[in-house]
Amino acid sequence: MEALLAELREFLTKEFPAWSAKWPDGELWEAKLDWQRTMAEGRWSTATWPQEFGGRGLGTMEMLAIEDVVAQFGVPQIPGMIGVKNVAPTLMRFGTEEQRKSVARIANTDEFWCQGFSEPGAGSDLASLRTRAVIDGDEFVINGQKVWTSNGMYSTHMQLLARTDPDAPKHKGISAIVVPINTPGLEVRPIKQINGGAEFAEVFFTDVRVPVANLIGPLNEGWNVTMTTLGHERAGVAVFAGRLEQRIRNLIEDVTKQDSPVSPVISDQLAEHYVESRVLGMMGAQMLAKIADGVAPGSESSVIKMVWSELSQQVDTTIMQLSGVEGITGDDNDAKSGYLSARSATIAAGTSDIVKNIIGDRVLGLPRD
Amino acid sequence: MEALLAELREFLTKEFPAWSAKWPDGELWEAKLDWQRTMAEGRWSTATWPQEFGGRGLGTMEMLAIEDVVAQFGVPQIPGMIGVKNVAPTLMRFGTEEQRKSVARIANTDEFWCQGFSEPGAGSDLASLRTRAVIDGDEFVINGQKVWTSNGMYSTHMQLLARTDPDAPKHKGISAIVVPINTPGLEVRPIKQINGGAEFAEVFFTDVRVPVANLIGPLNEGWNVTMTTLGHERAGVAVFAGRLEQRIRNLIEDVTKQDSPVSPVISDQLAEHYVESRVLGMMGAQMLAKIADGVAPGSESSVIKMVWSELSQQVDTTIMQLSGVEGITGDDNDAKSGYLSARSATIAAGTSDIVKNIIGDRVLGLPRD
Amino acid sequence: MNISTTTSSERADFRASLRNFFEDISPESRVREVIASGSGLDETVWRGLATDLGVSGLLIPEEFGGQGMSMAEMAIALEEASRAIAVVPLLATSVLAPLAIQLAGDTAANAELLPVLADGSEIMTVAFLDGAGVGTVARDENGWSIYGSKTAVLNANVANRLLVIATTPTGTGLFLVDAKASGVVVTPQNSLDLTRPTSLVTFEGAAATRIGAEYSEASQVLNAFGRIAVSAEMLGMSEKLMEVSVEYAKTRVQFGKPIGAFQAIKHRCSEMFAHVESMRAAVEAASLVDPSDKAVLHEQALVVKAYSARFAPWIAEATIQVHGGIGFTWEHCAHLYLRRVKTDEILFGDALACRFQLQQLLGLSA
Amino acid sequence: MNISTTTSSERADFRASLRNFFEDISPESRVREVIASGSGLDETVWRGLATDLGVSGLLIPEEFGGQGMSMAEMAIALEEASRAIAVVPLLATSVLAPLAIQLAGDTAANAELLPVLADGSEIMTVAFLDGAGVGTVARDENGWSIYGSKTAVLNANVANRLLVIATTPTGTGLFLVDAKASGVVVTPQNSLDLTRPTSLVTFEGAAATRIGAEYSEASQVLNAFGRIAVSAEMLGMSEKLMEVSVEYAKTRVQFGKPIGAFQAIKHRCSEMFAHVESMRAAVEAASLVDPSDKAVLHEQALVVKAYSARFAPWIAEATIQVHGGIGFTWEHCAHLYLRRVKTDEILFGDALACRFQLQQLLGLSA
Repeated sequence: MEALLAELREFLTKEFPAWSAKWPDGELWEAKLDWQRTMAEGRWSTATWPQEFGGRGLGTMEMLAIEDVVAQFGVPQIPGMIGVKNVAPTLMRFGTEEQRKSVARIANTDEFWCQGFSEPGAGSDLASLRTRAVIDGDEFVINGQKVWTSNGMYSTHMQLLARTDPDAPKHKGISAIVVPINTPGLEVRPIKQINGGAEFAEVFFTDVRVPVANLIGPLNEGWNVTMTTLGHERAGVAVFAGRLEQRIRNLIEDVTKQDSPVSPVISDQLAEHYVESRVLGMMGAQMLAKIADGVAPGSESSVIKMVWSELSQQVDTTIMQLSGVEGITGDDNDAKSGYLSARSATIAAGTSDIVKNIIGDRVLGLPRD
Repeated sequence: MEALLAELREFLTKEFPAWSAKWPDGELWEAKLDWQRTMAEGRWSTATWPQEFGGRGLGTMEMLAIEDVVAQFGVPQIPGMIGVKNVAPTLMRFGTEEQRKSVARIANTDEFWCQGFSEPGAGSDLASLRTRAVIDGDEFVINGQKVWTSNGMYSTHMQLLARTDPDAPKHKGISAIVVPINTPGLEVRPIKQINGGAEFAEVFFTDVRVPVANLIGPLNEGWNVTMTTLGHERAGVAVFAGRLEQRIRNLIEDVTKQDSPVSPVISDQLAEHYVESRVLGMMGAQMLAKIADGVAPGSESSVIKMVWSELSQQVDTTIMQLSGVEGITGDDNDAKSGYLSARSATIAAGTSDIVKNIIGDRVLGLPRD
Repeated sequence: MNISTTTSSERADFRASLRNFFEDISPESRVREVIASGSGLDETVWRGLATDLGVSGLLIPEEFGGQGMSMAEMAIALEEASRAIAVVPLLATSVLAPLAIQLAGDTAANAELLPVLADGSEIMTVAFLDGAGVGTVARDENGWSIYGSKTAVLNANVANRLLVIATTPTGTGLFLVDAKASGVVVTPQNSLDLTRPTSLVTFEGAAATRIGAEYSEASQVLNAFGRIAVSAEMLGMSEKLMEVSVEYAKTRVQFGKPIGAFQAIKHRCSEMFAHVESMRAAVEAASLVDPSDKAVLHEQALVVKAYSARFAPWIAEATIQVHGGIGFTWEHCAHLYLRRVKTDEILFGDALACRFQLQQLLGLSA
Repeated sequence: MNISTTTSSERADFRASLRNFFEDISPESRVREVIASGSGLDETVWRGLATDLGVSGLLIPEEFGGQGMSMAEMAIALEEASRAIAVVPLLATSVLAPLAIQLAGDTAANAELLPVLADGSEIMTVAFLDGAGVGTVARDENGWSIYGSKTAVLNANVANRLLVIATTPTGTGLFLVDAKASGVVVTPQNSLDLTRPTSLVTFEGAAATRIGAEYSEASQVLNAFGRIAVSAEMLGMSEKLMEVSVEYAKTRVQFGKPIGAFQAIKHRCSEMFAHVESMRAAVEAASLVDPSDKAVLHEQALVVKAYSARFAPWIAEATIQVHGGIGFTWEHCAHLYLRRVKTDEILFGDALACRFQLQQLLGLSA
């Protein structure tokens, strides 16, 4: 592991300044794509992929260590994360030979993928999705609408979940299908969020036709095809836990450096956040240790997700409170935008209500409603 | 109103010291009964009853003013409150001529009534009660079990709710029946509570036979017969609101008199309680003003009940926190027993969950589950 | 102040006419247009409030062209205007400005300034919050001059004149400054609230007219009215958000039933209702306090603000939670309310600050 | 201290044998008998812990007849004993007493006292909390004498000897006092916790033996261990209460379905689970800290106690709420746990007090 991280440090020490010199404005889309290509050439963004696909065949623990080092260098996140982390593993596992050709193109940004899952009528209850794909000869004809599609505006391809058997039970009769974004009948519109950002899109399908060969995995098995690879993300919450703990440490350090002391009540509130984040960090560390021991994480990821989302939201509210008038006048714009953005913490990737249902139903075995 | 209250003050100024002289230990059961008789003779406990039943025919506002004065004098609560407040009004309204004879005996403690409502399987969901009363000739034969019967241990009679038509929908097919406690087959056992008290009882019915003439109101209409008079209690929550506000004022005054200052965090917590109790008090006062204007209170009583029960529980928890080590060693036994007793605030007379359901369903018109 | 109070049934009629007014001419689509225009002022609504409904003059005595009403009526106007998140300087120009002037007890100033406020012909605002680390001082240099800066000045971008609370050599004073005067710079801020732009106003020896004499006690009373006013705003917005949430909970179906049938959502809505009813009781009680009873006014204003500033933001946040993803979009109304509620939360002291003052009143704080 | 730590699989085995032990000989019915007897001690359980399971000697080095284990193992014993709300002086006699003695670094005292603790032949307790308004001082009067009083002394009614932390002319010292000595009065208190009676102990010149030298730093370390120990107890009880609540929620039917199907109940249970898992992570981490790293031990102990003291009482209260009326009865187990949890909450500082100390470590407090 140490040799690996030393290699990574050497790589970043060389490549990051070179990239920074080339792109004075690192926020440019082209700059970010260029950084992703650099990371892919070094086989660092794709380190968990098997070697035959251009990866290093590493495990979760190594990947987390890699991400830690990357975070320390303060380099940008790669923009094609969803393709690299979610889509490519699915294609490697379930894709046809033709489909697997996308894997290398995902790494080097020749292709940019999004996932078409949520719908206006299927948010928390994802499996109730209604976008239809009807087989007509050797083509799927797709009609419907997707929403909250991350990076929808920048994508070349979508991994679509559509209903192919309307008579089957809710979780059955769904298929995963490759849809090039430039297919006629497909329209992408950005969704503007309350913080002014627009990382998500709505996608409309009107008689969109793609070959039946674009099916990923078996027909009507799209739910399992997709959920299997979603599992890859699970370990990520442990990393989130550690990062939130660090964030709260940094916040407290900033507060202690202020000239005017904060109210004892806020001080206590910060200590409360600190206690919860320390405990969350311990849970995260123990979950990672389990993964390192080769034990599959169980209910921990749900608990960490629940605690993380509520605590991180509270912390942004506290920061806003600390900013006082500067928060509402925009003189402390970080507090303001952090506060607004944090409203999604208890909604995105499963609302807190849903996470509590999952713990109640699956972990505690309580009767379903 | 002023003349009325002057009369009451004169009455109490004379009678309360006389009673105190007669009963050095006012906690004795006999002493309490004696006080109830005194209050009944003065027509104060029964002030809202019509004059023909020995009352004064007063309205809710007058009664609340009377209760305020009574509370100022620090006299004991009358032990037969349930009979006077709940049972007697029901008998006056729905009872037969024979049954109405109990009204005067309830006032003067010759009879002591309890209400047999809750069952082990019917707590929050009271209407699902299963105690059966089957007509056999001119008698009801009663089998089943009641629980949480207030004053069950001291009663001579019970106003029983029993199912008389098992095939009718849940809220139908229930009848209200008079059951003398000494009827063969009826057994009363005290329920000891977590604070060591035993104001409640379980009551078991095994082939208990009472005349069909003991039916109160129409057969199978017991739900309406009972719920109508429960409405009499509604205004009471407004009084609770004012008392809680006063209690928090007193608590804060006590704290300010302490030698050592409390933590600023606790100080803020007390201020938080104060704010909530002041607002609760305003809601209570506005509800009373509405009643005084002859407007029937609507959703206010549910809101006040919800806020009151949660706030009063929090206040007892804060008192326990203020007591610290003295609370756990029993050196501050008031804090300890207050804390334990307060656990029932969010359970008794409808759990907080049920109150929130009622607001959601009946006030906001949300879909039922 | 010469004020009279209407009956509760008159107030109900007043509320109904305001509700109709805003629904007609200030629907959400219109609010979004005005926001997008960047003007920070809906002229049509503002004219209507002044001329058709007499709202601008509510708190101004009849002798100066106003209605001579109390906070009980103004609270209703604030509730309804905020319910509609109308883009008008109601709080600054029709509540704070006339009260600030009248509290100074300066006959000449009343006669000059109140009539143009009453008929809505002039927009004024009150600058009361010192800029970060900078006080605002008034110096008597052959006539008064103001130095320093004020932050979060409501609607300063559309105001003709500013009422500035500044430190004098002997205490505190209220000063009138022309917004276009030399030495006055109004810099719009990146305000959280999109319906009520704030500005940083800097003064570099701006010429000012003093109104009345020592103003420190008046300033405290103004703060109390301010607390009641923003609480009324938060009440109006909270009620609207509760209704929007309940409506959504009735219609949005997930897992085969309307989400309002799930207790997590139902109980959240019930808690919203309880908080709205509580705020309503508190705002009503506080707005009916006799303003001459300053101690009671001060205490009630702190109580209602401490309550509203704690729970109105919770309601706005819970509205987004009830709506899920859609509540997080720019197109949904929730964030427009959240932004304005959070601003009201901070103005005149947040819940913690109000509780701290209450601790002092209660003898809890050293 | 010469300690070794077992592997996690060995600890799992240890936990399983303890769970069996308590389920066999200390079911709730037995606990209630012992409570009713007023003895404050279940002799059978105590003997079993000492002789069959070696729990009394866990924290005592092998050379003194103990097991030479760490807090990691003792935390498991505390969890399991508290899960069973067993009426034994485990915390006082097998955790605090041996640690208090060893932290004094007094070879003779170790040799005299540790063996009788290891084999459970003697019950000792540590008196560390001063009585209200009364300090405890030790005076050297041809041998040491103790004056003053200690409150909340755990299991003092069954202890042979007391370890008393008292103020000396030069600092702080640890003293051994015979419970039957002249000048010692043990007065049982009306304790909230029915499974672990506390007493007020007053000293009027009681003869004492000093153990070791200056004890102020040792006293801090003892507090840290105390915080970890009571957190382990709260974890064991919380886990049990969560299981009891979940079980009830699965079987109790209201409105036509098991109450666990209602989100209000389901989510309460899920939150219990989240807090139990959090406490478990925190207790495990704290109990595995190397005790020689005092700064880390101090911080982790404060964190775990601040967390447990905040959420374990919530779980106990929520258990009553989930059960409704039945949870409020003497016959239901909930109050027995609530009483013991609330006691653990207070011992070694409540959540607020621990957070206050953390603020100081973090530089947040002046």
